[in-house]
Amino acid sequence: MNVRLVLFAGLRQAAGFKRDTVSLPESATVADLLDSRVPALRDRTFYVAVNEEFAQRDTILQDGDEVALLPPVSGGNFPSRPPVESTPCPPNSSK
Amino acid sequence: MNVRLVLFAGLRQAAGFKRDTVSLPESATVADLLDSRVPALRDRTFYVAVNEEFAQRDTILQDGDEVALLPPVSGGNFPSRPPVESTPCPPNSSK
Amino acid sequence: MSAKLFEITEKPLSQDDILRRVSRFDCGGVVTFAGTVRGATATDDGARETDFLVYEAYLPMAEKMMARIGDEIQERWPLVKGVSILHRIGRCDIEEPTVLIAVATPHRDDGCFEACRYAIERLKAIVPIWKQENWRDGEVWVEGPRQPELDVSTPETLSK
Amino acid sequence: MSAKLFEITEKPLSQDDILRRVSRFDCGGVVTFAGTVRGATATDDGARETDFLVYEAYLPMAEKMMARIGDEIQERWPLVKGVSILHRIGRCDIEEPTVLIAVATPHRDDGCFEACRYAIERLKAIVPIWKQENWRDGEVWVEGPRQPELDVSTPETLSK
Repeated sequence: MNVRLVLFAGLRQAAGFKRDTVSLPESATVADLLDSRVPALRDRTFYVAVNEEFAQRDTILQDGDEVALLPPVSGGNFPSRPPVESTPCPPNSSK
Repeated sequence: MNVRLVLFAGLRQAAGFKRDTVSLPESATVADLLDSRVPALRDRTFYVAVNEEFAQRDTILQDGDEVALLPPVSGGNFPSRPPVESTPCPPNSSK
Repeated sequence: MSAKLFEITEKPLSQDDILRRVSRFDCGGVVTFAGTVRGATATDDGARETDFLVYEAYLPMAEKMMARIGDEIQERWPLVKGVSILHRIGRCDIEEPTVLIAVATPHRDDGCFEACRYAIERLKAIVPIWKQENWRDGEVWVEGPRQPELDVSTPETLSK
Repeated sequence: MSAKLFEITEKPLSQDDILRRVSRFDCGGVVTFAGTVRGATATDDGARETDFLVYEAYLPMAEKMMARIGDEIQERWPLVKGVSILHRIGRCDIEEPTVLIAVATPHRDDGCFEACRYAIERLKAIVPIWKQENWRDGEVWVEGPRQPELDVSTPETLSK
């Protein structure tokens, strides 16, 4: 099956691309997609949306899904602080 | 001595005039002015400003003072309520 | 830059205008309160309709009291960088803003929401401006509740 | 009347425009929050200057999440009659508003201040819009703190 992957802001910059279409085996999860296409982002903090709804690492993907990688939104109040420290994997992974 | 008296909104309507100049004996107070010129307002609730500062019934007047009679400002939130009940005398009279 | 921060005016009020009056290089958050003319007010006896309002002010005391509210805010929320209060007089039609209050701070947690809320409560307490409600069948000058104190030097007492 | 209530746009934002979008016959209070571009930000290392910001959004998810915030407000403050959220994308210069949030209620005690405050906090939590700070000598995409949960169905958990 094929899913669309789309990246934003700092993640797009880090990965070096904005959009891609990725072929995955049936029943692949968000985690499978990340491991196969953007392993270099393993240490970044970000959220994932599947078809414009927040999702988890273990969310199962379907053919034609759009998967978006979303950096944490700036708090607005403390733009002078550096981006937060990296975390081992996207938050809210259900492990 | 002479002081200027000025009325607003409902008080102006009730008294039937907007401005007047009133002659008073030296050392007359706000209460003296009210008793001599607007006795009919005795049952209304209002505040008094002398030269644009809130004053009291026993504030002593000077020649040339401007005395303003100010209805309570509408709360804004409950304009549908009727104006408040009359009180025996202007608030904050020091008696 | 030379626009007044505390002003009574007969002209329609603009939220863009008041934003410009308080905007500053070092501010990232501005809260604006607009009091607008309600055409219908729910009451215990059902909806009551208003055709328009007429505002009357004691000038210049009203502007002086609005500036005093600005001073009070500065004392209570020292991070506030800009305050402006504009109020209409004369006839105001349904949905028109009759009062605008804007407060600017560097960040949104620096008191802009709280100070703006404070300002509208204080305005209703100490600024000599009155409104006349006009309906098809009459008009009345609206008066607020009696306040126990009129000593403006002690806001806490006043706001009780 | 047909203006969108939740909109991402490249055009400059207007406080008068958003007031019109939420104004209603039966409302007397509207609170508007404007997030504006700070040219200088105080930091532990002294003032830091910004030249301009560039915003990027995930459309249409961002508008969908803004509408969700409107729904959340309606649930929490049932007296609220109108909510609008507008956000710029693209380049924004110093002192320009980048986000406007307006909430209309019949009276000022009906939740307009609280709901507006809630909306800006939620926007920073769940609406996919990012900003790039630009200085004379560089640029950086600003990221916020990691949020423990990204389950948007439980706002209380999110806002912790």
